[in-house]
Amino acid sequence: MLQIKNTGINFGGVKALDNVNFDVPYGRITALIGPNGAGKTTLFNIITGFLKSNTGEIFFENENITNVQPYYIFAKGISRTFQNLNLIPELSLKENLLLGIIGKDNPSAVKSILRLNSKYWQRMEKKIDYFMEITGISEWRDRKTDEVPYGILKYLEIARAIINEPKILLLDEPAAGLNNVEKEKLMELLKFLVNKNMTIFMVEHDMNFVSNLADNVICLNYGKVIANGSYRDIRNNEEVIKAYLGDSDA
Amino acid sequence: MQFIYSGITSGSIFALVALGFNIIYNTTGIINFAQGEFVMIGGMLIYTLLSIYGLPFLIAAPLALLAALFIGALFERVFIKSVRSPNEIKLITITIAASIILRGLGMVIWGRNSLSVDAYIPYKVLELPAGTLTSNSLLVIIVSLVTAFSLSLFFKRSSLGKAFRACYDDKIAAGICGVDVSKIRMLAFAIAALLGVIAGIVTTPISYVTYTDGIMTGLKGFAAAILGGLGSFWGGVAGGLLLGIFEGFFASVLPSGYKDAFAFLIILAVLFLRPKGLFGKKKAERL
Amino acid sequence: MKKLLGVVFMIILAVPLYAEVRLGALFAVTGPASFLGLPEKQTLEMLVEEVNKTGGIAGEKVKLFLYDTKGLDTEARKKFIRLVKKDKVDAVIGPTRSGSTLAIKELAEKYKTPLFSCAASKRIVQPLNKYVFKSPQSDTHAVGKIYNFLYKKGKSKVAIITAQNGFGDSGRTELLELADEYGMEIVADEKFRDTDKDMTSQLTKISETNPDAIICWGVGPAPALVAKNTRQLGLDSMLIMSHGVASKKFIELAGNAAEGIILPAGRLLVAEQLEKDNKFREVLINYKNAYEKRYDSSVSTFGGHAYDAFMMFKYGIEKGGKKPAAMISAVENMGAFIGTAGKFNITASDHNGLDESAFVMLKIHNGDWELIN
Amino acid sequence: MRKINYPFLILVLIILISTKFLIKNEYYLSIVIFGMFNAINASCFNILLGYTGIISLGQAAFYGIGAYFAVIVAASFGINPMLAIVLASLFSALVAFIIGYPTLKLHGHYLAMATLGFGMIIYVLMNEMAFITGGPSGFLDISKFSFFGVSIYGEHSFYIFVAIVFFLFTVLFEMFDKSYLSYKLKFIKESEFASKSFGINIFKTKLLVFSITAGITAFNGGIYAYYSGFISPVSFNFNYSIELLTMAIVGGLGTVPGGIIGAAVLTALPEFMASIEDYEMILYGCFLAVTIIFLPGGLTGLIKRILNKNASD
Repeated sequence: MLQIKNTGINFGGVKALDNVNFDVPYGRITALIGPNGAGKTTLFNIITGFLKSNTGEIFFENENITNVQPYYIFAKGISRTFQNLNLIPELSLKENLLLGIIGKDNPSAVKSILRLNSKYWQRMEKKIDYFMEITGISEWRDRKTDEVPYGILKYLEIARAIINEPKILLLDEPAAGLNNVEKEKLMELLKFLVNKNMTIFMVEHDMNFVSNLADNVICLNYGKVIANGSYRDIRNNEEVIKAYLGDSDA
Repeated sequence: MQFIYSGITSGSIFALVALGFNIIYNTTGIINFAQGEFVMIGGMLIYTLLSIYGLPFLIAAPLALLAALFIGALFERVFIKSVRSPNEIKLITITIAASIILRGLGMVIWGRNSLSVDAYIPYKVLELPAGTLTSNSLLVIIVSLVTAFSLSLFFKRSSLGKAFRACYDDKIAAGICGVDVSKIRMLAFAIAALLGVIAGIVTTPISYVTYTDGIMTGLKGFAAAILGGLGSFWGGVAGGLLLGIFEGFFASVLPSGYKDAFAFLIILAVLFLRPKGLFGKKKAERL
Repeated sequence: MKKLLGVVFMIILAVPLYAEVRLGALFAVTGPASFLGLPEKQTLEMLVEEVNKTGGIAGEKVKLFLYDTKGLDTEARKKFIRLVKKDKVDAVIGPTRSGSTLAIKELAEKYKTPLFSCAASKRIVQPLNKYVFKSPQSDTHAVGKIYNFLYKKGKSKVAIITAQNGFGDSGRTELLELADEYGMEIVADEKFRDTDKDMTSQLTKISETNPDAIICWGVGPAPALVAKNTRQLGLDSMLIMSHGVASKKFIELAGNAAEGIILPAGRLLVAEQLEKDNKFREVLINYKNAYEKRYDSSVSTFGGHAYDAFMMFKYGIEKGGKKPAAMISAVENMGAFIGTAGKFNITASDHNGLDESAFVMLKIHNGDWELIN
Repeated sequence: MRKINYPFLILVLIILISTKFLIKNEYYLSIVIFGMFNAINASCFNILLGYTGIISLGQAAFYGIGAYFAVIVAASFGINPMLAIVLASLFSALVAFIIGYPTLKLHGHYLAMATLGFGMIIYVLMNEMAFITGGPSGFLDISKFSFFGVSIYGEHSFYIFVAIVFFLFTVLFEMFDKSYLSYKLKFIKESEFASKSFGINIFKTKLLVFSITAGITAFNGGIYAYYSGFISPVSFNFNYSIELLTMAIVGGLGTVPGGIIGAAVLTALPEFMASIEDYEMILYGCFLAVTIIFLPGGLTGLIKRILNKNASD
């Protein structure tokens, strides 16, 4: 579904990504792992159009989306989350959720200011309710983001990323900062989404989380793909072990 | 050609002011709108010490510089450090408030008239190819360059200067490694004030000092810092000199009324082509 | 709450119970024009105090309401309405700047309040507004005086360099307009900003045209820089300044470079040099001494404008009373009167009453003013 | 879509109406009129900085463009002043669009410098293009103002007119604040990165906001020119842009009442201090500094806190 072909990028003289190749298959959960600084988030940023790669191409549903503008990529059905949440503290959860959809629907600003498109907003309310329901944050609906626990914000961010019903969801460390109960819930949510035919591609450090969810794991180190396969394959891959041990040595 | 000489003279002052902007920007990330007021205060101080107390220049100038360090440090403690839940916009606005207060104090203390002091060195007109330069203008240029060079040495060589650079690279990391970030900030303001006062001291015999001077001086210095690339040490110097030369150039080739408009037009053009200034990098060059 | 509001409004609307003359004043006491506004303010405060010591005007004490315009049109407008509507003044002296005066010219008529402006532009009294007078000489007269002087000296190639503010602009307009009439040829037309620190670029351009005389029109420290830079470039053209620099401060700032500069100015600066029987001498010396004694700084012609304006106002109240129409017609029929700026001859059609003779030509010599013919 | 804050709008309306009936003194009316001009301008600035994160130090230029364009067009072509003001507003929006196109790609201090430079250029043009603007001496030839045949002259009738305009703009700002558009702008301000990845065309949105606020500021400027009957460049210089910045910040960034309260306080304050003269500047600066140091959310934040405290008691 998403194909990364020969992608590479240089920062100054450093090759942050070097000739990266892999596919993200449709309807599965694919995890991207690797030590800090391996280039995982950089790759995300290239896919979503924030960084221009120096080499290679990226295909989404067989369309070349290399180095196009972020909003075009979004329009194609690629949605993402961030390590730092990028929520707006002065708005309620509900209003923050709305931010996920307006870029797609582009409701008329004039109509909105003059309050002429109430039908649309009623539909949106329903939609918001539904997505709050499935992410389990309904009870916090009208609270501001600084009044709710961190875990809830993580769910909110995922809700914001899926409310526009993307074809593929890119998650940047979804489990980071969550406790075990919250992680359990998150796993259920992601499984639920995959069952609804969504493709998920995530960067994650938590191996337990990855092992429970990922159908396919790709390991990056120093900008190169060093392993690609099922979790079990990866776990026994020597290079991966070396990369992680080397990492923990430091 | 005369425009080059006059451009370098006023440009070296812009450069000093731009350096003041850059030093504060690099340690705090803000623009200090009171930087021009430091220049005004410098002129006023030297006037007071020379003309009112009648001190010889060699005593008056160091005294003024010491006062500058004190004023800068006090400025940081009173205005910058005390801001609750600081953010960029708030800190910039507090410097605007501070500049209004300084200007008001300048007016109350030194009055509304322009003040002047006698030249520090004998007046002499130097005949240069296709133009002239006065000995005092030359002094301005030399003092500015010497100041810039010694400051760059300070940042490169001394351990305190290295702490400054660490602070700029990464505030949190610098804090962990035992650099007292708060002290560095205070010092940054002190040094910026020092630069301003130096500029004020050298320009007052040539172009006088008035309590309202700070606004324009600050603006030009800011423009110079941006032109060179915010945070870039030599960029600020180059930006200042270029701005001075642009102004002189436009005054001598165009109807002179439009010279400021064209100087700013050039700055806009530079920004459109190089959004980080001439010498600015993504994370601007180190001090 | 209601009670409190009532009290507040009573205070605001309270009309004075005892008789007094209420005089309003608007000067640019702060801001870039403050070195003009301050002597005006000081002069007026001094005069009001003096007058009150000697029993006031027509037996009534003068109460002064003085506000700062900061040199801004909007402030002038706000404060003028404040004077008229809140302080209920009988007349207003000021503002300092031409722009500020023009901004309230129409209001003076609307609120039927006589205005004695201390700003120079001839647009203040032309077209004539019944309620607006002005005490300084017009730029036309200064330019006429200069061109006459040059004509007599047989010089005709003139370069002008003017400030980019109301004063410089209005001088420039007159310089350009009157040039033909006096057979002058303008060979260069340059400008500078008050905040400029170096004028050599413009002056180099001027020197290329080789003029007989350079006329600089500006106020404040910038003309002193023009003088210095002219000297630096070694231009041998005659340097002429406007009356805008007619204060000791200018000589102080320009230092040696001031030597030999020629300018038109009111007689105030050279009061002591006037012949003993000169009709201006007594008025000028009295004002000069009083001012210099009280404020310990040398007198400038700007303060003199406030002096003249106050004299007009005083005469108006004495002879006409507080009713605006009566006050105005009294001033209009004032006849010849000797002020600091010159001999005024205000009529119903001329609310300034000065002509070229208000100016004398001065030369700066040995750091002081010297009368020349 | 939040609910419109009707109590706030009604309060504004009540204040405007009672001012009309309680204040007869033209002086106080003129202060209120200036306050309203400042409030609209500060609100526009607030929408730029407080909502969208665009720092524009050239707002005075748009105000000036509106004022000059309106009176010049009306004087040269003899068209109705109201129409001239509308044209001025459109013209200013167009200028903002053209200027914004390269400028809004810049960020932070660079954007501040670019807008400031633009303001300086316009200021120089106002001074130098004397053949149409009257130069530094100002523009006097301003016709009487009338609105659909109703002549508007003097503080009383101008108060009514400006109050209506001000109220309509306040309603508009409030409706904007409660619409999704304000969330969108705040999203852009919070993180351009995130909002881009959610399909928001940041540049287009910013350009639109910049142009519209420039149009409103110019509309306001046109009315100001007719109200004041005389304009000269000093009213539209860099200092005025800075004043707008301080008004928005003292009032509270990112809120509708912020610009209004800030403008009201900072317009009224100098009038109270008018007799202090020499120390006015220092006191004004101290007031600013104290507000910024001790009131994180500006005056609006303070009021909100007091209201909340009372509500919870």
